[in-house]
Amino acid sequence: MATLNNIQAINQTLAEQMEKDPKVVVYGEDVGHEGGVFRATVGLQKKFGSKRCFDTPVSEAGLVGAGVGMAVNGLKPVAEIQFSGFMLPAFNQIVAHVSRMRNRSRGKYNVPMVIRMPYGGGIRALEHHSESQEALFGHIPGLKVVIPSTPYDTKGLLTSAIQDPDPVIFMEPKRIYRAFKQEVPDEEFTIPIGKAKVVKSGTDITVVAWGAMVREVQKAIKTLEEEGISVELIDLRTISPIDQTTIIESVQKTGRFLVVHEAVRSFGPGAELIALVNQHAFLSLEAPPSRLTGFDIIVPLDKGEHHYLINPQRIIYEIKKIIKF
Amino acid sequence: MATLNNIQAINQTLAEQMEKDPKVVVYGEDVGHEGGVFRATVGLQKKFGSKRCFDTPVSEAGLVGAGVGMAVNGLKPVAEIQFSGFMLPAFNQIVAHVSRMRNRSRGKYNVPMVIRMPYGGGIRALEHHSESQEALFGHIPGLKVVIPSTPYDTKGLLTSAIQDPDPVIFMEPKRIYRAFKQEVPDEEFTIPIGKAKVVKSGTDITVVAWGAMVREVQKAIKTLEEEGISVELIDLRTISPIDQTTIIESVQKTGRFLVVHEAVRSFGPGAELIALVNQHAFLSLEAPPSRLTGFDIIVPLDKGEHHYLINPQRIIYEIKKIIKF
Amino acid sequence: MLTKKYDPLKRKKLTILDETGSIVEKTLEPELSKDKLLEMYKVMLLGRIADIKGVQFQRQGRMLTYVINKGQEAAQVGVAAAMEKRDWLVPGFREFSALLYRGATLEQSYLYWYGNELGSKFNDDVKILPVNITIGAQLNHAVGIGMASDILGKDEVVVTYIGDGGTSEGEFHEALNFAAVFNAPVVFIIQNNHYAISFPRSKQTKTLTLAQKAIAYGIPGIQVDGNDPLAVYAATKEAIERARKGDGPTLIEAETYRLGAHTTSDDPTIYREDKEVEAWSKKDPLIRFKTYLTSKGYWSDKEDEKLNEELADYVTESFKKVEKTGLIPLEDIFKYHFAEMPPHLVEQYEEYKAYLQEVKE
Amino acid sequence: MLTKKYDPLKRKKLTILDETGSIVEKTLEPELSKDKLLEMYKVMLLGRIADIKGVQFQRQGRMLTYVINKGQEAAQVGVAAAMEKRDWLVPGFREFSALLYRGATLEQSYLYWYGNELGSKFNDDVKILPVNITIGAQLNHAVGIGMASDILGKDEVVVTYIGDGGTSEGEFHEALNFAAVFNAPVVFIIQNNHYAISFPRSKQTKTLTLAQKAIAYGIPGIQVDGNDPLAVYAATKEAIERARKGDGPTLIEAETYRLGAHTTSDDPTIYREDKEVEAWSKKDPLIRFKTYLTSKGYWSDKEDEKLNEELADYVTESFKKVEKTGLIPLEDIFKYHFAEMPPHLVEQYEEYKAYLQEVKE
Ligand SMILES: Cc1ncc(C[n+]2csc(CCOP(=O)(O)OP(=O)(O)O)c2C)c(N)n1
Ligand SMILES: Cc1ncc(C[n+]2csc(CCOP(=O)(O)OP(=O)(O)O)c2C)c(N)n1
Ligand SMILES: [Mg+2]
Ligand SMILES: [Mg+2]
Repeated sequence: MATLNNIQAINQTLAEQMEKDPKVVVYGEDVGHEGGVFRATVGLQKKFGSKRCFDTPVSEAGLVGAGVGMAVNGLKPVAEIQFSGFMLPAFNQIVAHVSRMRNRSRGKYNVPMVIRMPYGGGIRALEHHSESQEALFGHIPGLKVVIPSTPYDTKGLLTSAIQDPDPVIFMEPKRIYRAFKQEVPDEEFTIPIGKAKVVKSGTDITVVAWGAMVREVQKAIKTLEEEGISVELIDLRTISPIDQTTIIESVQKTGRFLVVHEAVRSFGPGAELIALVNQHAFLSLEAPPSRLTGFDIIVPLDKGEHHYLINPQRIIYEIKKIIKF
Repeated sequence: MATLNNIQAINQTLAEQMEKDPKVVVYGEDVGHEGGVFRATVGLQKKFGSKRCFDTPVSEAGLVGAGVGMAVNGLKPVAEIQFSGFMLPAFNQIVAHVSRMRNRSRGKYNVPMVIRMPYGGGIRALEHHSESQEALFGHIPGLKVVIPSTPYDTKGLLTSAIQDPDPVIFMEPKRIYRAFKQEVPDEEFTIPIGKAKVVKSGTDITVVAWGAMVREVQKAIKTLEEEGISVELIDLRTISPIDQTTIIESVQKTGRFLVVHEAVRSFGPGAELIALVNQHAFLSLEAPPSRLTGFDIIVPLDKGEHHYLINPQRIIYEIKKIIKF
Repeated sequence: MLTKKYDPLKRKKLTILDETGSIVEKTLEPELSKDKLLEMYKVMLLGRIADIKGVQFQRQGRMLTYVINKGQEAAQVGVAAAMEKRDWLVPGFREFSALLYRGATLEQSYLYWYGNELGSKFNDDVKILPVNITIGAQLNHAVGIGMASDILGKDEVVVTYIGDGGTSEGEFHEALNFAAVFNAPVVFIIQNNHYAISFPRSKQTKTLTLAQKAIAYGIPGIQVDGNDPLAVYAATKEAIERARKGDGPTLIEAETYRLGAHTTSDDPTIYREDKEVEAWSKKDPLIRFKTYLTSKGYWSDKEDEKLNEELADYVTESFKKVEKTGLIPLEDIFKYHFAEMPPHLVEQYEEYKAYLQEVKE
Repeated sequence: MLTKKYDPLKRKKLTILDETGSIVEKTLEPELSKDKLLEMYKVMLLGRIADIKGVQFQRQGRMLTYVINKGQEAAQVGVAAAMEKRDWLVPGFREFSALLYRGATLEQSYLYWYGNELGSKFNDDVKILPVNITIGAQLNHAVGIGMASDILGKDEVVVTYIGDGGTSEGEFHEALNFAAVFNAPVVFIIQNNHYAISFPRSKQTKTLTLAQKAIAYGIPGIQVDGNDPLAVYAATKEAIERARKGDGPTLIEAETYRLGAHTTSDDPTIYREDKEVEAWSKKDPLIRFKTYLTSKGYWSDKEDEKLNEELADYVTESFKKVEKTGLIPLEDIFKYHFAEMPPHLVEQYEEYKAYLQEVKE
């Protein structure tokens, strides 16, 4: 068992799946020769040749659209969008085609494609390099949306995504690409898409988070537990479809709910979770289900970004407010 | 005072604003010579010349992107996207530029642009002609999103949108373009963006709707009132920013809440309203705030669309369920 | 090579069979068997009749918005006839006759415009992608199919369509560049029917031809008389052969004319003169093709009359079958979004069924 | 007309001042005053020094990701020098020296890469759009500015930039077509620096030149030696004059080379040979321009040494000022989204202030 960071876990998983299934192709801007701007695909072109791992022109609609065609004609395309902000030129392909080909053709064609994209803030980047767009994808019928938070999950979820018969948007929290390492089995394993994980059980409040936010909540929990507040932390893992059962059971137990996300607040992913909690656990609620989120603003450039980012202190503050309600 | 349908109200408003302000230009695919596929811009090119009202190539990113430039250089562009489904190729321009120029340039440049687009189902149309994408726009910082439900509101809101110093996505419920007429003042008037309207006051439940759904709720109310259920109906009018005050005050009074929308459910506009109701009126709630929405599916072609569309009967059914909770 | 000889920058356009039905480029006349030629003619005629009747059905309130093809049959069948069974067709939305020639049934084609997704589920061995409405996107699908053909070592060629208006979309550019860069076996057909709804070709772009846009991608481009089934056939054939040999994509502009409205919702009198339509009516591909077949002794007026009647009946019967399909079963609008229906969709489906049950009672 | 004489399809490329610093096209040598030439040189040198120091600052952890311009100064200053005060510059992200020449202050330019939006708020009379990161989108902004200039009867011309990689984006196509169709007064400059991060120009597209893409839009296109400030100037000047006269857009490919990394995050040794960089170093625009100025008697090594020192000090001082700006005030990250802050933003701002207040206590 090797100790890997998130980027290494991605690289290992891609190599493993390419080895196993000759239909898997990995491609995108700078993905081939260079091995990706984040080095997620390093070595793959050398190992599998440039038909299986290749560079594309700077052309997001082109590369996603071509993925639809490759999938229809028997391949399993794993495309990389360099930063999630640059999926916008491909949004038409994703929304109008990737997600729709199966329904449009009543099952004759499907698009078992994975679109990987680093997302989220905290790396002191330029404009368009820090956004969290999971809610945009969650609102599109026909897409699955997955976000891992650890190297182990990255491998298990990415394996599932590649093997899934439907399109998966695989969003990678770039801020923790290299933040920490974890033991990851060398052999193939899967983590089911559509299932959340109870990271830590607790009794006073249910906190749902994903991606880089999971660690921030974990840090907050350390302090809170010392003060006698018991938090149940759920890592959502799959943004769409949401694992209602795990969340609802937890809220029925704790009576309190907080969702923490980096995405902007309005019409964001937190709203959906709150609506579900209302629908299924209304009578258990002891305080308003709440959200701690990015502000409804454009993620600021570095000299203002610290205000936007959610830190453990704010999570503690918010949880205490809810407990006190 | 003339009696106008929605399309006529749009046409009159555009003519009035073009007359008043030489900086207003109206353009889009088939908008000039033909007067638009829905005839919203009929006569404008003749009256104001082809510099003020013109056709563009089939090129949505081009026409929205050019709008950003026109706005920066002193014009007030009013662009038409033929159907809201075809804004997807322009999504990068809308999300990354229309909404951001002011913040990016710290106020040096702004984009007082209006992007009009017919949206929603119920006209038995082809694929991509029936979607409701307001939540996608609502999630984008820097955009205002407006949806009128009557000819009177259309004029008042479109006038405000054109005069607004910021970009406005103006979504027109195409299903009721010609469904009914209403008296609309001949002279200019405005309806403020960001304010909802209490269409009918009531005591048992607050229902929020917009666009074509307002009429469906009104029809349902007729039946419900006969049965002694008193509904307060709020027409949201502006999807973003949401008028929290009007909604919260109403829910504090009625204790019950339903949002009715055509958009798909998950990560949809209803979730945001429910989250706000939780946040601000939790202690007033007598039943879980609920939503009656499109299913999480691609709007079916005609022979299946009737299942997707929300009718008064379903609204009645849903309201009764909430009252009985 | 036709693409060398007919250089769009030199204002050359390929015509083999002119509007009078005479062969004007004897050396280029494709060697097609009688059977093949008659098959082409029959599908063109079927397309024509189905199209005219489609509009009638719509006027009678029996069909929804219908996209009209009249006049563009050669630009469709000429292409489809040049394809092999193993090749793929990736259409836009105005390729009715091409779909028929490639194996879509008339019922399926009608069913789609009738408002049922099943109309896009072609038979198993029919390699046609569903009609695509979002202009431009289909071209990248075609490129991807071609890339997969190459990666997987198959020798399938992909033929894809776009309109004159569609050439202005960004995806047109991305697809052609991709195809060229990856040397994908793709043939791009621009059906230049002179209008994008109301907007004329002459205003859509400033170039003299659409074919010359090939130069921006370093690939061959050619303009052909799109109402000449033989020219369309010959240019496509050459392009497909080139693609199959591994020599990459080609751009073909088939210059034709939409004799009808844009769709049944459109009123073309707003934006074009009757005169123009009349002039183009004289270039009707069916007339010239029939003349050609007759002059070759392959066809007669009598046979034509009979075929017209047969096809008219067939079309009427097919549409009746379509009408019998009725509404889409509730389950179908839910169950094709994923291989397996996820819990939230099951929940919505069940809740709605419960509602239907309750209101029925 | 240069665009006629230097036809990219005939593999013609415009060079006036070659890499040895000699004039090779005497008749085309632009008549520029000593002052103007020296101004151009000074800004090029300032750009060069600021660029080298920018990378150093980044290495010292004092600046964020920085986009490197070394070697591309002629393709930037040659263009900017051909513009009039009333003209607009719409940049991508690698036009540091063009921005400086057009009136962005060095402090502003640095401030942007330092991570502060104020770096995009140029002075009132400076018509530059903010740096644009989403490749391709800026071109349509430029077209719109040009259309507005036309509609409002102004005579402003717009100059906009894109990279070789950027030519593959759909918006490149849409913008060029729009500009041509609306005859907008826009000059498109492709800074072909041979790489899109790691991806070489030769693979980006199959055409021999990028300039020939103009043919797809029916507009003039020309390839120029992008390290020759005089060629860049002359081609831009002609294009601007054409645009100003109402004769529409031009596409100019300035062939240059990025001597540094893509950004400070990039390691170019992965994808290119040192040899290649060395070969291009010999074509350095600064060297040849200095030789030219010296041979004209306008400049000397001594003056050059002095200027180098002065500029180095100026750059260091400017960056110190930038560093003094510190963090962005909280209010600023909220208040520029709309002319007036809507209630929900006020709420979020106030809530956060309350939190900050509380945790401080
Ligand atoms: C992306 C997109 N934008 C706009 C439309 C609306 N629309 C439908 S057909 C059409 C004109 C298409 O013209 P052309 O490409 O010449 O094809 P034709 O209809 O003539 O076959 C337009 C603008 C669309 N379907 N898709
Ligand atoms: C729409 C979009 N896609 C991808 C990127 C990521 N990216 C940044 S620079 C770059 C390469 C650009 O190459 P080129 O256009 O040649 O410009 P250069 O960097 O050489 O100046 C890429 C792919 C981006 N900024 N925007
Ligand atoms: Mg057309
Ligand atoms: Mg480059």
